[in-house]
Amino acid sequence: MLFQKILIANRGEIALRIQRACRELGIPTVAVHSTADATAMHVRLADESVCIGPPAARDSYLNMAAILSAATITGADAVHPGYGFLSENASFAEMVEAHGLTFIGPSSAHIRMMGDKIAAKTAMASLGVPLVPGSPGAVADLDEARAVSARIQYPVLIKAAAGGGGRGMRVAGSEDKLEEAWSQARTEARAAFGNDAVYIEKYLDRPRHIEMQVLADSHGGVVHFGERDCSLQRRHQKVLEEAGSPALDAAARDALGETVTAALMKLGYRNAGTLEFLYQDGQFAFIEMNTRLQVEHPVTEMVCGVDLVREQIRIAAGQRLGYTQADVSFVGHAIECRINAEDPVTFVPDPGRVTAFHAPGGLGVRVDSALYAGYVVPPYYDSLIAKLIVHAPTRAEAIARMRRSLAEFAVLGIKTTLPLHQRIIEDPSFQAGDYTIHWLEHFMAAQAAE
Amino acid sequence: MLFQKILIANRGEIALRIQRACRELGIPTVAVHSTADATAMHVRLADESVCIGPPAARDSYLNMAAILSAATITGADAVHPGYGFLSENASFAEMVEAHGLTFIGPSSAHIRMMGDKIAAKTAMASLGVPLVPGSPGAVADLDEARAVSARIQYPVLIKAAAGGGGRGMRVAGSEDKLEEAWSQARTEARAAFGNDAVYIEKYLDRPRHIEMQVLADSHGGVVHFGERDCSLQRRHQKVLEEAGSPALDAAARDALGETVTAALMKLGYRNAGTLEFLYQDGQFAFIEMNTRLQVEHPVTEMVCGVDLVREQIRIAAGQRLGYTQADVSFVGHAIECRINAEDPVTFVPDPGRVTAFHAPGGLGVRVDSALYAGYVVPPYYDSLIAKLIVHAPTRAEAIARMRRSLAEFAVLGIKTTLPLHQRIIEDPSFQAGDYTIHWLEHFMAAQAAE
Amino acid sequence: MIAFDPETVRALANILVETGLTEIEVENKEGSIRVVRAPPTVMAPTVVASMPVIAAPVAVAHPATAAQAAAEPPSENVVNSPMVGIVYLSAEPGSAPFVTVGQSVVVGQTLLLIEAMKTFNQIKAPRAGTVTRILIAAGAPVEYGEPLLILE
Amino acid sequence: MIAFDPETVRALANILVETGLTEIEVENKEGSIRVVRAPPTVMAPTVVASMPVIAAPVAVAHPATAAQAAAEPPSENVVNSPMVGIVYLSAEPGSAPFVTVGQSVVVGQTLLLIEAMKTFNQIKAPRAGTVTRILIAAGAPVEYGEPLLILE
Repeated sequence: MLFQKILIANRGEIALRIQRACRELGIPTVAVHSTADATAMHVRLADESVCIGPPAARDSYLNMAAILSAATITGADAVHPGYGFLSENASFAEMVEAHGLTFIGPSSAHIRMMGDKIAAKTAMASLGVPLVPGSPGAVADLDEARAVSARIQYPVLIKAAAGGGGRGMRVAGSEDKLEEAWSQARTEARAAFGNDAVYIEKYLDRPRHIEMQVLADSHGGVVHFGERDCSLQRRHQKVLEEAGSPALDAAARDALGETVTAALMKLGYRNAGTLEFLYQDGQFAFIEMNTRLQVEHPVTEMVCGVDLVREQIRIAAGQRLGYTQADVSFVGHAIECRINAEDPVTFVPDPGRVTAFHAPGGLGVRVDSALYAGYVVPPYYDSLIAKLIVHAPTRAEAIARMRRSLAEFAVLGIKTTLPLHQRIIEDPSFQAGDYTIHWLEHFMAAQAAE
Repeated sequence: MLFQKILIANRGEIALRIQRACRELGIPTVAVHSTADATAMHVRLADESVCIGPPAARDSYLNMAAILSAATITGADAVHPGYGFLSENASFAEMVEAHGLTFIGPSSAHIRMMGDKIAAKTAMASLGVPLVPGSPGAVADLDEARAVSARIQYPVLIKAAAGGGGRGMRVAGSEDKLEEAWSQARTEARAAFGNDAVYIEKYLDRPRHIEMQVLADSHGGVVHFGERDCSLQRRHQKVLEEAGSPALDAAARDALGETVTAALMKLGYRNAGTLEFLYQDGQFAFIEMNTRLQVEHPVTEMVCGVDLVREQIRIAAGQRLGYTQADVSFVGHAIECRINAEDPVTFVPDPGRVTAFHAPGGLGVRVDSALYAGYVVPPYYDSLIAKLIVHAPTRAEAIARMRRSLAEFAVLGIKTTLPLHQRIIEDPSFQAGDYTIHWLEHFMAAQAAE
Repeated sequence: MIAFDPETVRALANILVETGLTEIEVENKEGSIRVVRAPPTVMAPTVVASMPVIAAPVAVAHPATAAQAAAEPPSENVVNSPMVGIVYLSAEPGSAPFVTVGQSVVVGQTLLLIEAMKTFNQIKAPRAGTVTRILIAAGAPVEYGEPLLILE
Repeated sequence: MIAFDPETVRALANILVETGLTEIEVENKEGSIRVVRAPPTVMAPTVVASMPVIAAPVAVAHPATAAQAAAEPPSENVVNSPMVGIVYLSAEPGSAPFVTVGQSVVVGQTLLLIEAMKTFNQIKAPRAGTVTRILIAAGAPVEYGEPLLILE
């Protein structure tokens, strides 16, 4: 037995996802829940459950003491944090370990390192992971600015070293615009921060969001499971994800994968992790690393035939991966639509009673959802209520499968974003795979204007 | 477009299965239905529907004139027969073609040939497919009986040439039992049929039912998709199927596959077909060929990553397979449980209103079902209401996944065979893959005795 | 001791079912009776609701006509199609229709033809009566059970 | 003491079942009788019903006690656990309990301890009253919101 009992410190579909992996491994589970979630699916399907607090997340799902007490009184010997809530809280990971329990995730040191976005970039750069091209530090004068810009190529972004909030930031599209942008940025920086030091970065005007899934065991084994394209975002929230990216070929994937696995091997990283990049003009630029399972992990599972949660648990128990990069193959294409309890046009959350729930079925269709007919979506938490994932031999077939699955999916009683996804997948640019991180906002603006 | 419009001449989960494939191909569908099925899922999800008769199948789903009229008035140009009903009716296939429509299946000549079980065996033997070893015809005397039996090895079965219904049939376990069995069989045959001619076959006391899935296009392309083990049967009805068989290795599969594809190539067969075999002591014996899609086709789809219905439609439209045997790979293991609306102990059908329906979800789980909450299972048709299919890297993981999926599956308001499957998968012999076609009857008898 | 009349209660129950009401209360000097039936629509929305809403079924052949006919109360007056096929109201193109609205017919009189499988099937009057309405148009496709005309 | 006629009630109940009603109320000068049957198809059972039945939730820590407490009508008298932890009824092993049944307590008086994260948290009386029942045993684990004792 890998563990005697695993406490799942989360709720909703991801708690159910982890519960399923535990059950398949034969490991009993403890669900923790707020008073608002007493009848939730993750509670009903768990072997044991403990109410840990009132509805507010800070008093329940973020209540470290209550969660650790629940682990203690139930005799759990490991804690899976899921995503969100305490999953990237280094102190929580430390407390779990301090109580003699296993935290199913990376070391608290790595969680802390990657939680500091500047430290993460510095660390990754030193490990050979590409960042956005730019000046190594502040740029002394216009001549140096010209030299840097010529090297990294226009357009460039001049940013206040002390900056933030978009102030002291100017784009120069070409060399003849550089001087003006340079002075404006410095003037604004001086006014705003009392410091006119600026640095220069390549300006990415149409990047994709591409991320790389990695698993690392505690014996030096590191393997990547390819990329996910998560460019379709609204207010930095991912809406639809694909594996693989329509913009990458196998060679580009392999090259990025090699960079990433080499870096994590040097870092001594352990368990699941995801490196997020902006990708434009054939160049990757590291943004941040997520030291946990991600919402969109199923698309990777579908194309690689791997159960990432099972692997997380095995790794946490000290097992070896048992396979190498050469054993990982990528079959077909997968797409995930995040279904939220929101108005599909205004995005206003719409919690309430689900009067009917009927999930699509058949070949190549996966639904990860803790909903059921009669369930009341509580107003206290994230509005994600279901993930619809399809897998097919080609991207075109995956889109066709998603179309028919969305049409079969019935969630009544509350508003959902199902109609939004139905519109997205009919868009010719989406179908061509031709989109950037700005695409969805433009798409929605165009839809609203119609 | 492969076809302008496909009429699906079936009901229930298989009508929905075909509907899904059509929708993914962008082909509009016509559902036909009896008055009892006006609110059925296959009707609701189709683009058009035509009521073709009253509840009794002979007046609706077996009513060839009504189905062809429905095709005519809706402008359908192809008919998919599913399984059961008219799917292996050569006259129906002929009528469909005579109306200028495409029958999505093999030629009527092949349907007719395989519908005659003796002609099918003769044809397959001539094509090099192994039958049960035995005398080529009637055995003249005891000396010849001894010689044949020694060649095919004991136990042997002495069968009346004119026989049927188990009369004139005796098993001889060894040579010293042959003379007695010989006389008894002849005496009984003479009394029962007025003809004491007998022949001898190898007696298979513990065979498995193993079948091989094949696709053939109209350009000579023939490819097999490996075997399914359907040994778990109750009264010749399959209950649980696996791909691949726990009893075969890749070499045995490849060898059988080569025999089968070579035979069908010589035969000039077209579209999907399945050759069923008894398998014992390393020997395959052909029983019959099904010239249609089979209930258990999803397990093959899961391990091969193929959409068999899509392929049937493409083949019927004259397209080439576009791949060869070398392109077919077998990944992991799949199990299907047939869920019937029956008492799980007495197997008495239990039609009625489904008060709640919640299908399991998550990684590697597929549900093919036309049920929904509030649907009334009509008493007129087959009791199959859902197929639960799981896929995992290994057979042990597939069993674990099936266990957790069965536990998540809620069908309330009617009795189902879900509990039977829960008991089967916990049995050590099942888990060891150690079973024959008699296993399930023994298992149920043992359960009843407890 | 509270006396009550079971037949009155049964009668109220029948009215309740027949009318689709959920509650009836009757009161007079003698007292009151109240009968309640949980609305069958409790499940009904669930049934309807649980169906995928996007791909609504598209009935072939005159959904409007069928809907009108469905609204006709005396369903025993409707002559329904016994088969799937194409409707012919006259023996050949241009000739007079078999029946017209207002016409009296005798049992067994041909009302119209339905072509199925190249065969023209005579649809005959199941009883004597007057044709008050013809619900289908010549050349229209019909399903099994679809209303053809009303014979009163 | 309310006299009633069981036969009338039975008769009404039979009509209820027979007719499929969910409620009948009969009233006259003598009084009234109302019989009700929970509709078999209301949403509430559906809600429960739609949950997978195999893996029923297993509540940790005294489901029986919790159920008893749930049956107590005056829930405002119940003192619930404000946290997850282990219950201690006395300051140290062997010493006298903080409170016993029948004891009067003042606001703020310590009722028991709950250990969470190696910390002993005093659970104090939210109001003055008499302890009428102690619902948990020493050493037992408690969930958030679980009834601890009744203070009337």
